[in-house]
Amino acid sequence: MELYLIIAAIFTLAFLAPMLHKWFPKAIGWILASVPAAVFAYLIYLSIDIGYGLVVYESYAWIPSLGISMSFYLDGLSLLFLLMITAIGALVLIYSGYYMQHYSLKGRFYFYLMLFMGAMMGLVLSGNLISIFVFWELTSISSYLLIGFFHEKTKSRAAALQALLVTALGGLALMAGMVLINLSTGTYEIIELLNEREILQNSPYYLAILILVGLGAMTKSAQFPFHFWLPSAMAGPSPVSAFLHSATMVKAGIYILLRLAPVLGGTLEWRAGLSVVGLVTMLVGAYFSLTQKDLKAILAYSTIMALGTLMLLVGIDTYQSIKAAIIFLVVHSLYKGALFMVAGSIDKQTGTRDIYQLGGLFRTMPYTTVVALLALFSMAGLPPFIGFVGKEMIYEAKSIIPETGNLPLIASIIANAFMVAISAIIAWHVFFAKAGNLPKQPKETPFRLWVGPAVLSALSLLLALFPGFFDRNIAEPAIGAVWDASVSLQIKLWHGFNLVLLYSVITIAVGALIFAFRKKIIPAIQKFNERFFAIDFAQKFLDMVDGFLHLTKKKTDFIQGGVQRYYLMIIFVTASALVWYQLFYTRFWDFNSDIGYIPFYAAGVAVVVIAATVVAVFSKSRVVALIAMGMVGWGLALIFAFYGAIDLAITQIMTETLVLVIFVMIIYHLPVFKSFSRLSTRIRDGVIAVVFGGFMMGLSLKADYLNLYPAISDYFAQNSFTEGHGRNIVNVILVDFRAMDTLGEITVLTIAAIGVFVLMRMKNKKTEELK
Amino acid sequence: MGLILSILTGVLYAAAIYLLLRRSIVKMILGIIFLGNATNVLVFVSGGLTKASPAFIAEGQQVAAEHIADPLPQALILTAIVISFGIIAFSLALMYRFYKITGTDDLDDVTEEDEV
Amino acid sequence: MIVEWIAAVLIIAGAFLMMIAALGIVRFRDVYLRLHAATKAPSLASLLLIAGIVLQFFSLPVLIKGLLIVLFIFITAPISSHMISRVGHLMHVRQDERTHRDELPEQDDDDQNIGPS
Amino acid sequence: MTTQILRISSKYLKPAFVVLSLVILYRGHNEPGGGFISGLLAASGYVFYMLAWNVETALKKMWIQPVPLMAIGLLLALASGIIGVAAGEPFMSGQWITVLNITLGTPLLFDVGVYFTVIGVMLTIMSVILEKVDQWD
Amino acid sequence: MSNLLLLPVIVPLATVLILLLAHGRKWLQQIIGIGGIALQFTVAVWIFVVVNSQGIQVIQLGSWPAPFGITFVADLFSSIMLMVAALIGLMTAIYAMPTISDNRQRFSYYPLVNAMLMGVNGAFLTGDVFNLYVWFEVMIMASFVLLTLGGSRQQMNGAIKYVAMNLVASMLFLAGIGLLYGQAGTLNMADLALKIRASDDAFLLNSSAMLFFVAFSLKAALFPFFFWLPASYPTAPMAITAFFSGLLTKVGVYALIRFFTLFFVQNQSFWHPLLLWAGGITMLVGVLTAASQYDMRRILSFHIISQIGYIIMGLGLFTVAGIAGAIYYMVHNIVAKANTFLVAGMVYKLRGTYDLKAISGLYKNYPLVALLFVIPAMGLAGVPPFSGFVGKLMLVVAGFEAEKWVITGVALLVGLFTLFSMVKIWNEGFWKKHTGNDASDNKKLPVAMLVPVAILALITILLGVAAEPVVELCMRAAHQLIDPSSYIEAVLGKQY
Amino acid sequence: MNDFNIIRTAAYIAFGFLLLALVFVFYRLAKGPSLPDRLVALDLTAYIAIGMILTLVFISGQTRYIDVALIIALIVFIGSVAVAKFLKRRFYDR
Repeated sequence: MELYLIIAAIFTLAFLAPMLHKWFPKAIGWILASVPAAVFAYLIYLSIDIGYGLVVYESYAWIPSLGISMSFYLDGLSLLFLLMITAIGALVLIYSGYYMQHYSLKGRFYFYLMLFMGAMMGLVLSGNLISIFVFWELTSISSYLLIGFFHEKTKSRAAALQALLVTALGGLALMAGMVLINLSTGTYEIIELLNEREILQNSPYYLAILILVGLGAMTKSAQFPFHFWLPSAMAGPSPVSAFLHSATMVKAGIYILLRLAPVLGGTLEWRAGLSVVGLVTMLVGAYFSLTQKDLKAILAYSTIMALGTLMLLVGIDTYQSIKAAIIFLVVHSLYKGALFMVAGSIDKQTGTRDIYQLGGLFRTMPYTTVVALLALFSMAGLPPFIGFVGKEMIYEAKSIIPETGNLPLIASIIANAFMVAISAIIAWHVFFAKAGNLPKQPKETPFRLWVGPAVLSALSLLLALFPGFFDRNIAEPAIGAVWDASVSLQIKLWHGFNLVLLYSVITIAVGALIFAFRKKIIPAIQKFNERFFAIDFAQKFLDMVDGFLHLTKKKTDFIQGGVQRYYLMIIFVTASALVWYQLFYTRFWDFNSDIGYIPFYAAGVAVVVIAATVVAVFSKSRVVALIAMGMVGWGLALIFAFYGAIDLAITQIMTETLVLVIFVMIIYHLPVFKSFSRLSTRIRDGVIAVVFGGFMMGLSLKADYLNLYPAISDYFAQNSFTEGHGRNIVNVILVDFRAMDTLGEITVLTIAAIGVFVLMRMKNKKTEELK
Repeated sequence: MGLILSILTGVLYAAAIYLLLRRSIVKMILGIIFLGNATNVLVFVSGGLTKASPAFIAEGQQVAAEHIADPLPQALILTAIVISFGIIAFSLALMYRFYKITGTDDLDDVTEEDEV
Repeated sequence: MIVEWIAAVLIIAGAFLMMIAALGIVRFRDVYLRLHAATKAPSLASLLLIAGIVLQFFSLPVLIKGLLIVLFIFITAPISSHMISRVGHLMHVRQDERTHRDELPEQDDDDQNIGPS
Repeated sequence: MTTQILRISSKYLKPAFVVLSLVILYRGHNEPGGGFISGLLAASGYVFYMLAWNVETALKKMWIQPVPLMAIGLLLALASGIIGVAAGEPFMSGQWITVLNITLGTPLLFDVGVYFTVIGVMLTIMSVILEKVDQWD
Repeated sequence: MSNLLLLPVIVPLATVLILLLAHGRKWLQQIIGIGGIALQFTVAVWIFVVVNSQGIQVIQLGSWPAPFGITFVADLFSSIMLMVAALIGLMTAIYAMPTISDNRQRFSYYPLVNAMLMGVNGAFLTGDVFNLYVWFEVMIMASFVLLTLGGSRQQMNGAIKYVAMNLVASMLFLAGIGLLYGQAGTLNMADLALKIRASDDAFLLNSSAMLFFVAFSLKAALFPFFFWLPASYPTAPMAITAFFSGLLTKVGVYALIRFFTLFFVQNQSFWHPLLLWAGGITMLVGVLTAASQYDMRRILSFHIISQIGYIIMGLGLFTVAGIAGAIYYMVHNIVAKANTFLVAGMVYKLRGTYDLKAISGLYKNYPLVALLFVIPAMGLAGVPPFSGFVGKLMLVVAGFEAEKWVITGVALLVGLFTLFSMVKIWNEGFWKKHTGNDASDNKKLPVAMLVPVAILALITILLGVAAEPVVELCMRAAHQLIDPSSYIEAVLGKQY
Repeated sequence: MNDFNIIRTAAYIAFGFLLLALVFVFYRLAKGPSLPDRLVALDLTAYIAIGMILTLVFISGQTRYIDVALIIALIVFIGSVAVAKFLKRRFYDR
């Protein structure tokens, strides 16, 4: 079984998509959908074996020196996700085949969509933490490209950037977490990790791993306080929302947690952390969804609520809760995918997504209405839909956790009641209430637009009514993969009269009440929001980015101010500081004050040179400075000569004279010195100069102190004549022992000559850039 | 008196730094020249100051006498002098060009934000 | 021995002359006078020093080198002093009031290429 | 500014510089001197000539123009190294022959290369810089 | 004892000479110049193959035994760098054909590029401290000339800063050499390694080590010595900037790695925290300043700085994994960074400006350019499966293994900011609605511009996708660096 | 080497004079007042340098130093000529 072929097929298709689109512009949706559909069928076939506990594992070496391989691991959990991805993916592709017809650059859209699908499938199939991460990042990038599909709108670009930054931040945390896992256990392979639970949980890094992996999951799965990117991401086309933001990308965070639950889970930290995050997210999502007007925004917030619920369930970490999580995962994917597609259709047909503007669509768009209502029922958790089953299970799971009492349960009931109310509001306002002024006169959508949601809604119903195959072959192995115990699951619509049923009834009742009094409640909430929750997270984030840019700009202008003197000043100050620090650190203050043989005439010349230096520095006239500089040069030549460096002295004199000539001939063209600096500036520069000069003096004093070994120059003295045939040792060194230096040196001279030549001869053109 | 060459090194460095920090490009290049000189002296001093004869092998002898100046630092400084000569010639030409193009010799007048 | 003594006298005399020249350019009152001091005396001083060297370390190369040095100094020193005095004059560097004659009043005719531009 | 004194003296000093530079180049391996010093010396002769006359005249007096001179010098230096390779030893290994009691070898050739390069470099730099000064006159 | 090691220096020198003699004819210059670099690349690959199969190669120039003459040494690290340098030289030279002005191509561009490569190659190969200085000077001299050719005010401004700061660095380098020779009495790196490792007093060499550190930090543009880089790089034509971005700072980094693994190992508790701090602050400052810019070239220039920080971090960790990561990252960064600059040059060719506020609509009208930008940009941002990801991963793993939490965290965070600035370029320049006329917006880019970019992009992908051989190579190179006994033995012979 | 070496002693004395000369010259260089004055000072510095090198020959007994003097004698005047040429130009420029 070659699992990589599945992903390879999708990716190949992705790269072919632009071309296919060119050749078959009409049928592109169907063509592209055929491959995920085929994969779906194949997976269903596989699921028969998986249902009997088969696990497929394949590994291909990628970077073995780092312990990284591309390995694929198919168990129940992966299978469940794969099925959802391929099913919804195929439907979305069919849907977008029509939906996207009139947009430009569709070829690239399909490319990105297929890329995303491949990445997502890779993510759930990967059996190596690093390859999970690779696909994880790929989903971030491709979702960025998809969300920003309408890239000429500023809002879309901002939304895409937001989504990318948030998820990339999480990605980095995830990467750090994975590296830490490897550090603790020595492996990246999931299959090996499953046996390392003890080691990992006793590792000193456990908490860090948990936080980092959790951060990754939270950003990807839009958990509070990173939830804001999801509503913004609605700026993308509807098929994208239907695909990415219902079943696939936003569930990736949940997936990674479920995947690692057998290894990381079960501790107090795990439970507490995830539950709190999930609970808050759930409430936030539910609460904010009520006040939205935009249909897609409502769906986005309700998605956040659902994701919060999932996180909470994972966090509760009991058999019941995992079971509930898996079921609710499927439930939510089905109805949310359908609803997003419906929202897209409505938007397309009417030109608006404002639910209070819409209305009466059941007349003009009957198929769509039916489909949407089915999905909404599932969302509201009414029987006989699988949504009801999911909710029942959630209540069941939450009612039996010992530590936290009833808090999760109550919160959950409130949140679900909101969902009921929202479903009702959507159903009423969009399809039945009186319509406002619609930009376009609605008419029924073509088959391709409603078949997708219809299939999903139908599945919502069918899975609840005929759960056999789903239970046995898909849900059970998935739960089994997370909760390591033999599982037997029976999805039942009817549990008998019990507490859970009562909770459901309460939920629906409260929801109905909210719906009934919506005219009063919603404005009240809005007012409340304006007063107390006047935080637009998305805006805050953008403000933060702006503020960050502003700050860095300011800082850049400060650091990279453009004035060379300050650059040099910082360099000298830092260099001095570093050297002084080093001197201090090395504890080496005792300089050698007697550094050797200095005859009085050398000292005398040195004094004059010092004086001439001072004149050169402080003279007001350029020529005086130059003459003083010449004197310094000759003085140094004399000092060299006094210590027996004859060639050096000659060279020094010659170059000094010629530099003087060149210098004089160049300043010919320049204006005279003006006195530029203020006294305080000069004093400051003087202090810097003295500090720098001071340590250089110190270093020169130290130089003679440490002599590790006799110098290598004895060899030159010995061999210069016998081997090098020269009596002038310095010259022999230059042309023979170290001739390579000299070769480089004359090369430098040649280049310098070319440079001078070009600089002096070049015409004074304004700009010489690329043509 | 033994300190004097070290002090010379320090003074040359200080002068170089001070000149480099001036606004006039001419002074900056003077600073570069001084920096080169200062470094040469530093290398020379660190090579060891001994009372020694020049590094030559006398006529009729195969190897050098006992006390000769260390020839290697001399060769190094010689190379360095030549290299800095090339660099200084180049910087002077650059100075010319700078003035021709910008019309100023004040380095503060020209910053990175300048767009033509 | 006597050679050493003569050489010693020659060096000291040369060095002394050099010092006198330097004293000259400190004490004299204007550029033109100082140029006298700076050109003539050092030429003689180096001649003396070289004579000392040739006496002390007599050999053919030393003699030739010594002669060359003297020759070069005698050729180049006038060139530079000529240029300096010329430029001083052109720049109207102040003459001492006790100088009686200025043989090149304002005009600069042996210079064909340059005119005030 | 040029004067008759400068012009006449430059006529005689230039050959003196060149001859002396050749002497110093030849002795360089045994006495103070060498390729760089002698190259600078020869170049100084021409520089003085440029100062006294002008760049054009000085360059006309040269057999080889500065830029090719640089290239030739570098080529000689490189060739001296490659001779060692041709002899089957590492690059720049000295190869010596004694002709009429004079020892010649690749390091000397290298020195000659340096000599030419330095003259070429100096004169390239000086000619373009003094050109501008000539233009002012 | 193979003269092969000399070829990377001799080939460009000979090319320069021929080019000097053949100046004036553009096509001749192009053929000889590019041919010379191609030959260098071949030589570099050859050297790499030899080193890889036969171990460290050494040549004693002039047959003088090791510590006395000059030694050229090629270990794995140098030979990798040689190859990458020649590759970048080749690509940018091809790219230059249609982009650099005719006048420049006729006279100065090709000789200077070759001369600079000569310096770079010499610096990678030499085993002698002073010789390294000489090659540095060859390199920066050529870069001075390349950079200052041009007439705008901004260019002059950049040139002056570049020249001044690099000269300061050179002089500090030279001072360091002087002190080092005065104290240790030798200049040969292997000999130094041997002597310093054997001495108890070696920590007293800290002062000269500090001078080297400052000098190389200036060359490598570490914080706070980086100012010359953003001031000067954006002013040159893109072929030159890309060439510089690939090589100049990297030679500084190379020297840092060479010095601080081979012989300045005497006082590790002092140096490694310093290096880590320097690396961390550098990457943070570089990336933060990049984020605020709106000029493509400046964004990319500031990025160079931040990426240098990564490499220095690898050095500061001083483990095999860390140094291997640093080497890998360096290779990746040279390729990807040069490539982004080349793409920026394309953008300039299409839009006539580098200002992101004025650039728009590239995504719609030039999908190929968009694709070519995305690959190196994502590579730089460390997005898998491109090369940057592997580099970042190696460094992060090394950092965590060494338990240096803060710096590793900073490194991760910097990856996010890098992504941000790359996306900023994308958002502004590529995605924004085209302000001009769409219909006429279909310029053709010359093949000579596309080919190098595409090849470099391919390498970026291959470095990531087929990372194993490279990673394994970097590991071996790092082993050689951490344990220099094979290096010392190769240079000094058996007797030591 | 005996204690009292006459040549050496003489050379030391000569050095004393030369240093004194250098100080005088330096005074003129620093003081000015006109540029040609300073140029004269520079010129004389060169001669003093020649003198010092020649005196060094006596102290060290190495005749090789004469070469340095030779080169100085040959080359320094170029500097003076160049500066003078510059000053002329500058002056006319006003």
